[in-house]
Amino acid sequence: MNENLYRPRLVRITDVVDETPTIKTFRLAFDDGDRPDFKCGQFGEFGVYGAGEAPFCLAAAPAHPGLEIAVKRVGKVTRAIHNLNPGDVLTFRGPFGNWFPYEDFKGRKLLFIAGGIGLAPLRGLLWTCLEHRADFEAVDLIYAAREECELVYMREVEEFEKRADMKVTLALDPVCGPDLIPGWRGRTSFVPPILEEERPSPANRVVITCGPPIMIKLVAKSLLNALGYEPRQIWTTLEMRMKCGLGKCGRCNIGATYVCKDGPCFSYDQVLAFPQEF
Amino acid sequence: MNARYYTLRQADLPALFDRARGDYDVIAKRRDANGNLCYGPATSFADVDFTAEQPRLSAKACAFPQIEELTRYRREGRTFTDATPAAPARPALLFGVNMCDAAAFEILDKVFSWDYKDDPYLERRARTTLFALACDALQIDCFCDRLDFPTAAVDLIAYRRGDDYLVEVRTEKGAALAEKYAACFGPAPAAEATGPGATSPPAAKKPPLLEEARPQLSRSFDHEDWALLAGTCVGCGTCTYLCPTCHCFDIQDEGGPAEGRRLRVWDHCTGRTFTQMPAHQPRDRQFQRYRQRLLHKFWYYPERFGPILCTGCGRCITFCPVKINIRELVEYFGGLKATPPGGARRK
Amino acid sequence: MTPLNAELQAAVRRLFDDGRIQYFLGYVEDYGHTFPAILTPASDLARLTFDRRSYHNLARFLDEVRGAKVGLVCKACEVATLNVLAAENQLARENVVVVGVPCPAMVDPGRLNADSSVPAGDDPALWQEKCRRCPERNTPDADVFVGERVSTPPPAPGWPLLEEHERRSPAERRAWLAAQLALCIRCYACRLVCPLCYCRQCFVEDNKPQWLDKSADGENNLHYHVIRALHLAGRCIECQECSRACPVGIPVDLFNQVLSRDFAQRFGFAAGRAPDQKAALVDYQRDDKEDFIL
Amino acid sequence: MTAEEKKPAGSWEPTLVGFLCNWCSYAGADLAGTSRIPYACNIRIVRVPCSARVDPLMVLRALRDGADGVLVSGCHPGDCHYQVGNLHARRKFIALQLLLELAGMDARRFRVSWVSASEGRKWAQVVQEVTDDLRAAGPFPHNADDAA
Repeated sequence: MNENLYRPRLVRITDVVDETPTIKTFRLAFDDGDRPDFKCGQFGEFGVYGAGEAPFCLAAAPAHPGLEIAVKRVGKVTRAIHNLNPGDVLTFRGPFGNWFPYEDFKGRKLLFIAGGIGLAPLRGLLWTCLEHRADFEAVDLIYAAREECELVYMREVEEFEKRADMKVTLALDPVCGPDLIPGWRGRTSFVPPILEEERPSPANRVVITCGPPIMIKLVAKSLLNALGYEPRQIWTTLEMRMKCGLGKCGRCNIGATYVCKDGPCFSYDQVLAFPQEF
Repeated sequence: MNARYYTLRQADLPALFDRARGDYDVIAKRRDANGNLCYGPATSFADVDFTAEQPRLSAKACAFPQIEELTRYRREGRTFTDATPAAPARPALLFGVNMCDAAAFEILDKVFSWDYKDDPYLERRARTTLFALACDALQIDCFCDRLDFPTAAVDLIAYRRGDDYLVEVRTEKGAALAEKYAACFGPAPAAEATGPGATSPPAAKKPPLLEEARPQLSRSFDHEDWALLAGTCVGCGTCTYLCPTCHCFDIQDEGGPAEGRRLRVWDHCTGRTFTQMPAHQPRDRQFQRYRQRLLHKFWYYPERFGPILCTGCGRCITFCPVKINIRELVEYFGGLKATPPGGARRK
Repeated sequence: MTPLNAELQAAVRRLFDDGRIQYFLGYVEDYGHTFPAILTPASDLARLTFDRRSYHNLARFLDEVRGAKVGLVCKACEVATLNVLAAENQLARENVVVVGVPCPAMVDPGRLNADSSVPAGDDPALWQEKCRRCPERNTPDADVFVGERVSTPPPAPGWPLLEEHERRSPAERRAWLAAQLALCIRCYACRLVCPLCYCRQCFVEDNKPQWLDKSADGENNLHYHVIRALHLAGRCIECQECSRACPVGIPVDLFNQVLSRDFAQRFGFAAGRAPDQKAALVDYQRDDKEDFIL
Repeated sequence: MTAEEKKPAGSWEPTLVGFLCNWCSYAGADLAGTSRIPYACNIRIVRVPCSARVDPLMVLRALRDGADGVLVSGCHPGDCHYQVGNLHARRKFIALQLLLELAGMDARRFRVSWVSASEGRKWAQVVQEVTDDLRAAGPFPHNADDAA
């Protein structure tokens, strides 16, 4: 075989940004400038030769040059990526998976709900929507994390907060306690109580959420049961261990669904139809 | 193409083998270091066991080896050079493969060629000719009489006729082989010149077939007996690694930062690490992992691709350290049978 | 049904009815095989059996019913396992009811008839190797004993498989092992059937550092089997489940045997004798004998 | 690296990896150095807190990653900084030695020594002896008794 789908392209790191003590943003560019087209919500297999590869969502808007990924240092591959500097190369295969139905969102009120590093998969879409703000009736964000040091992209979130055409709610887990976080300007609450207090009406609204599986499940439960949303109004992106990205390796299956091919973006009516193990 | 029939005399087998060796990499049944039957490269007909007995591992490695090099890399300063290995040039012949192992390839072709084309698999697959030897009888654990696997992609099938064989040529690939070695193939007896006679295996199918379990299986996910009946699963990879149709894999780098290989290696969904993510384990208990394997074979895969992901070879029962019986469980959870195996049941 | 099985089924029914146990780990016979099963008060006990194919070490399945009151059929193999687990604080002995049986010696699975039935006769050649070394056929320390006690034949001396290997020269040993380990597909059945390999994360799963490549090649396989044996050093009770489970027939417990035999000779140690026994590798003597340290 | 690539090309020198306990053997090696006692320079030293810290996995991994032999060195029995670490280690190494012997590995490739902080001379002798043995044994995994 001369070329195959498993042979990666090499992509060069142009910039590294420390987001939190364990999360770094890597900005990437192809030496030949030939960046593949992608859509908001897709992912790629990024890796370091010698350590392996792992799936990361493409965290920048497609209209922006290059690629961007947010990498949390948790394992062998992510540790190897964290050790790299601008000028080093990563292996890249992709883009893979489906994307958010951006066109269908136009004219509607969008509420983004992100938990921790779960903002990364939504960030490309969020920026795209903000850059075409007039196409949407509302673009709001609830951004929560377990601790302050798990909030990513805070420079950008601060910009969002200054915008008049966007409502931003920040929240940390109540276990942190308001007295434990001096100077915290946001709330200390899980997301469902915030939703149930502010009661964003389901009329013409789409909620796009990503975070730890437990957060996604509780947010959806709250929206469906307490606020009267239809499952089709909720979109999420599932992160499974997508190893091949090609719908072959069997690792990301939930029932007959290959998350890496049919997902990772799903509306919640699809999610509810899965065998409940994710 | 329409099937053609020939007689292959036992006495001509060695000659056929030797000639094929000139043109193909021949994989046949032989004995391993412990005297157990295995599929492996054969260089002499004297080493070949041309029997219908079942080798321990299936033949899937011919197209889907346990370890396969995807790329080979070498560091050059701050970047890398890499290359994919050259495909094997010679065609391969699976000489005397069991029907259940041969049929598996057609099932695997589906997943490896839907949407993205899996080049490493498909290139090996394309070069492989399947010459099957039909079984005479079912072994204790096998159950191909209970399911309906596809056989259209099996190139040649030999049916035992006394000391000799009736050979059915079913594909262009098979015809090419039969024409090339025409001297070894005589005309079929008149009674079987257009098809094998009534006594021919494969065995008659016994309903209800396992395919019929799917409607009920697809409602069994939350059945409370999974935890008991699959609770003895130890989580090893025996069933998946021996299975002709299990195809899950991992991609791993081996070597160092300076040079090495990116490999595809078999992996097993029954193992603890298969779906383990840093902060999340979707299938935390062992019975969930076993359930995944079973439902993938008999519900998810047919829903997606048509055929069930099983050819009834029975290896996963014979070699399961705790003798979990997939056929029994499909029947029970699929509503084809009222009582669970072993009498275990939670009320 | 054999009288033993009738008695066993009645005893287990009593344990359930008296509320002494919530689960029972036993062997059931179905579809031509005998295999382990987790039984509940609602289970049909008619298939509960103890026969010469009851070689699986049932202590392996205690983890699945952790925290519950559980009874299990115990051969001497299981009792020794329970002792090691207790010594390592892995077992709440008060939650476990040991149902003892007279063990008829297990049949080597490779010697079963083609239909998986037990061959006639009681030729020791049919037994699993461990059974020829067995010092006690009647379950020691049983809470409940069913069936008639049997006499234990004198244990056969020696370690035939190990001694055969030791007659090989180093080069022959390497060649023999290379041929064996070339068969290994790293399914990890040997580690996963072991009731004493209870680590939540095994070294083979580590990836920081990654001790072992996923490739099943000769050197990786050798290192795996050496380290597996080392992690069982002074703990292995020689139930030989690892070898029995191997789908390609590698006698993997050879590595365990060499340690068991040597520790017995060198330290007078045998694993699993008592629930408070200290394992050989967490113990030491000031004058431990060795002849290779410079 | 395969045996082929590593086969002596005239001037092959063995690589010896030493795992040295911080308190005795590392100090002993230091003393050998400051005392300017000449010995083979083939050893690459890894300092560990105690000989008991040496996991057999490290020994095997060193051999797999290119070492031709491994030497573990600690305090003499009775002198352990942690009282009994080396006594535990001794049993562990007995077990490892038995398994390597069973596997047909050349016994010269895995060695253990007790060297105290004052035994600079003994350290030099041990390393010299182990290195000379490895020279005779040849590159790992090639074996002197391999046919051809």
